Amino acid sequence: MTIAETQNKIITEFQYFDDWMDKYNYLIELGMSLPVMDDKFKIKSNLISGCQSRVWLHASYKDGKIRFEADGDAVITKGIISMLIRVFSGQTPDDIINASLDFIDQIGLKEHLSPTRSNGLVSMTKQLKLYALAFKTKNE
Amino acid sequence: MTIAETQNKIITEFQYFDDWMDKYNYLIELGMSLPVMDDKFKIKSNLISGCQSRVWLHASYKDGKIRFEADGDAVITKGIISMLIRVFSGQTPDDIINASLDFIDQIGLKEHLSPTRSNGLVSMTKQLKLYALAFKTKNE
Amino acid sequence: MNINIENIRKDFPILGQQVYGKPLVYLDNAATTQKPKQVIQAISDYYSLFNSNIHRGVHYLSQEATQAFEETREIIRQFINAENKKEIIFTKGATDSLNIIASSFAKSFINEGDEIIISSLEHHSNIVPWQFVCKERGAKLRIIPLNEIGEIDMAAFQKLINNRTRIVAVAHVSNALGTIVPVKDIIEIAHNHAIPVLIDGAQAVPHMKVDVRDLGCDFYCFSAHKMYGPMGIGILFGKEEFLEKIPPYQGGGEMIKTVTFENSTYGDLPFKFEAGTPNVAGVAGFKAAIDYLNNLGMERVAAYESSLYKYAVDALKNIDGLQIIGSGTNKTSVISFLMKGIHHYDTGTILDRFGIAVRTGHHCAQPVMDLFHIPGTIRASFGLYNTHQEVNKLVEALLKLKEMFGN
Amino acid sequence: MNINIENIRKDFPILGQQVYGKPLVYLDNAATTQKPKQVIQAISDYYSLFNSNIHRGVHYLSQEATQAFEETREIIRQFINAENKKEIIFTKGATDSLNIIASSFAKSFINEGDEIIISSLEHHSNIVPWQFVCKERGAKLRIIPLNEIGEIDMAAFQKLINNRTRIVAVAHVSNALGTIVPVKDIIEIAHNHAIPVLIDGAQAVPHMKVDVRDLGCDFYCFSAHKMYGPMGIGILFGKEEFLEKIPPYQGGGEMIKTVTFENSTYGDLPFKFEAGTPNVAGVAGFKAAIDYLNNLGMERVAAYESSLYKYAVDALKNIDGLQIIGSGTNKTSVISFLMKGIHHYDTGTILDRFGIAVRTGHHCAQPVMDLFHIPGTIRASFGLYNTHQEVNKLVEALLKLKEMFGN
Ligand SMILES: Cc1ncc(COP(=O)(O)O)c(C=O)c1O
Ligand SMILES: Cc1ncc(COP(=O)(O)O)c(C=O)c1O
Repeated sequence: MTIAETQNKIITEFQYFDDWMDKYNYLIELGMSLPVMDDKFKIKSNLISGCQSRVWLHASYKDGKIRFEADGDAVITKGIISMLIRVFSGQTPDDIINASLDFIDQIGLKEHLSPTRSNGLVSMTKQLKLYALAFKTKNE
Repeated sequence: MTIAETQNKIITEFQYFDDWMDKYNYLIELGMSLPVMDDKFKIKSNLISGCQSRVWLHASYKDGKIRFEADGDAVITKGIISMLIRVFSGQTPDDIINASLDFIDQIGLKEHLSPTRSNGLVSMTKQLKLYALAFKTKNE
Repeated sequence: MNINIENIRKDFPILGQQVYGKPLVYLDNAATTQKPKQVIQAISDYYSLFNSNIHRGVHYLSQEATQAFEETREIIRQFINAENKKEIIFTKGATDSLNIIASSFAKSFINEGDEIIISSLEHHSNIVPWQFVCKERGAKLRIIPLNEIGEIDMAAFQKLINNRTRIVAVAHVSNALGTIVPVKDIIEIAHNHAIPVLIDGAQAVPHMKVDVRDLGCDFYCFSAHKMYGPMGIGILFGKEEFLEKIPPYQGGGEMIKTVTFENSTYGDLPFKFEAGTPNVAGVAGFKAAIDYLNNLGMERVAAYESSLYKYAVDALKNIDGLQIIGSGTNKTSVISFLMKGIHHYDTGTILDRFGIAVRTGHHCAQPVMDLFHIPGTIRASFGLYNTHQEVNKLVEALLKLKEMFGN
Repeated sequence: MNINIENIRKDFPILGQQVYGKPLVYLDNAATTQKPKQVIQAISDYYSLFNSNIHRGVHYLSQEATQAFEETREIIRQFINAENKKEIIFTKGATDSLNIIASSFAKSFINEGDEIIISSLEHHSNIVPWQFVCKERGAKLRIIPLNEIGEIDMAAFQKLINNRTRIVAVAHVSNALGTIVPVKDIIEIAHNHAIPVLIDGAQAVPHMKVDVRDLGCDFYCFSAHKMYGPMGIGILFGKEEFLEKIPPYQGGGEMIKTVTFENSTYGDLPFKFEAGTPNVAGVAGFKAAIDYLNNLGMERVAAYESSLYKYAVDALKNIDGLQIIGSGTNKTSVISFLMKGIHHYDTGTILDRFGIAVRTGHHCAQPVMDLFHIPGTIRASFGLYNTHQEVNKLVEALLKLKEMFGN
């Protein structure tokens, strides 16, 4: 599935929720079911800075595709990052770099888009794209 | 003449002036005709502090009465102080200490009553009364 | 006579705001308080009617602005019962006040090997300036420990005092826990050893009658924005004898008497510590805030808040899995807590969606968090416009949160 | 397209004020400017709709306030064309900015025997902080002299530079005389010797387009209140490389990364220099002021003001016995003058009664006064809302003054 397709799928899923509380319940569910990360990846260099709770993001590269793994202290943050991983994991560096991320707005979680939010989507997305850029550069 | 009588006299005189410009013309006249002070009194200890122009005030004591002399750089300031001297010079320390100074307000020069005005009447009056207090204490 | 909370709330325009379609429940008062319309109006009026640079101005506006400015100094003197207007310095805020004292006091009184005592529950603004001083002057920072319920250990404090102690600097009320520190006892003990005491009153002045002469403290610092006044303005109270002895902090306009390139002489108190064009509009707004508090009466404010606080503590304690951090008995206006098994950030996020504004994190008091071995807390902090109904809303939201997280 | 002065004046509520029954003629703009209703409204709106403490807040209001705050930083970066938002530090005002740089720069770069160059026409705020530094660190203050018409002596400046010179700090525009200093030349000369340059732009930014990258200066300081913005807020621009190398100035909340009693680490730029709760309302008002200026366009503001200035200089020159102090040709917005045989304080008093607000005295630039052997001047300073008609009123009042004093 392409990045755009996954985003559309998520948007459709969220259309079933009537109110914010259902959405957040779903986020919490996603966060709680995010696979636990191996402790060896929970290192300082994988920490996303500027977050009030700790978020680790690890990336590996195989056959031209990037695989992301993440973990964190706060469940809602994990829920959001689990959606990001669903969208981006298994994609090529180029596709990741060029992707737009409008699904967050469309599923009604706009408040998390604020660049000033301490656990900002913005810094997570930036980190994802930085990984993509790094792998791209390394493999060119 | 008592302090109150002189004040009343000044108030009456100012009643003849129709507008502020006439009043200030009179103040300027008073300032210009203030007798020049002997240079030996133009010393630092006679300077009234907190003024934007320099104002010297000197006091002498004879037969239970205080005589004031003053000089300054700015003419309007000298005009005001000349009225103060007219009111206070030749009076006893007690009378000076107890005097109220409402004539300034009544002759329409209220703006000079502001404690924040750099060439404030307030600091001049305070200095006059301090002299009176000093002479009173010395002679008791 | 009681406080009429309905009328008070009408004075604060922001309290009518909606957040995500829900009425705002503002419980972040320890960070900053909301402003009554009287304060907002005072600032607008200042700029629309009197705005001018003050002191030394010969013209009408400057006279009016100067008078208003100096009258406010007197009103603040009365508010904290200082002896003399000269002892009231306008600063940018509590952090500015604390830095001024740390820096200028150190230059006169702190040398290599000297010691400075602070407590474990200080806000960063009463820690970091002293760390600067220690580094620059080779002095040592000594820390009064807390007991397990977050109170100052007075016995340990007494043991820390020695003949190298030069100053004691402690908060009046902890911003992280709400603990009221027995500053009067601390001052008495320090003064028995002839050691001056600075009190960081940022979290006390909004909530209780503070009398610096009764306390006997040598310095007292606070911010207008935490007591319903504007941002960008604060107070440094210092005893005249100390302010005379220490050097000015910043150089510039207003604070000098004469300037030549060879030498400058400094102005009298309080101007010596007020370099540059002051925030006259901020001072005008601050006056309106103090008038507002005086009108209500600090005793009545304190009484109302303390009944609300008691109600809130009791209500929160009833929530299963909610743990209040810092269980001292003498507390005010701040409740720091954790929800078992739920990260404080998640809690804050969900409360926000319910329209409830709380703060989460370390609250600029990392050492307190370290003490309790936690990364942060959820902090609900109250002001004079909060209601019992708002406490109920907080409780309901927390119960919903527990449901959502399956706890 | 020209400026529509009638419309502009309607934006400034205070300009409708009467003083002693006469319409206010405000010619004290170098001390502080008046505020358009857009600025006053922005402050009210901030307090009525968004007020909150910023950064690290999880709740809605805090998000909104933080966003507005950081957006303003970007708008100011653009306004002075700095390279990076990180280089824009919010301070209390120009005096605060100058003290921050003097103190922090000195700690990294100034040692015993080093030299600091300033000029003879500096405001006290760019003299006294350097005197503090010299005293504390055993450095020497070197002064660029002025020629007899009040301009910087560039040849003398070049001779002052030597291998002990650590920084050059000069005003962009003199507040006492209105002289525009050739800062670009000064910066080039200093940089040829690898010496950094600080520009005190308090009197420049309101009157001309300033481009810090084009100038090449290393630091640039100014105040919001002198450019139609609120009091209590100012800017320190510093090149990233320098701001990274110098230590923070104040310690407290906001400026730290981690705090333990043993050691604290500091936040990234720009926060490293922004200790304590910032003046968010002031920043909101400042944004409205910059928007206002951008809307008019700084080039148009400069063009209008320069035609008004020329008109005023010509008109005043025609008054017999009026002496303009500082007769350099490259000047802006400030006219300092004396009336033959009439004390400046008397002049100010009478002008005040005519409703004309000017400043009298040394204008926080005593060394300039010493140079001209005068105790002070009368200073008329112009803003974008002043009119040719107001200049005429000033001239009429001065002629009346001469009559009154029989000159
Ligand atoms: C106890 C305490 N001290 C000092 C401060 C610093 O106040 P400000 O940020 O207004 O300078 C605060 C507020 O954050 C505080 O709670
Ligand atoms: C040239 C110059 N520098 C610095 C300052 C200081 O500005 P502020 O008083 O706003 O700190 C002023 C204003 O008085 C000034 O004119």
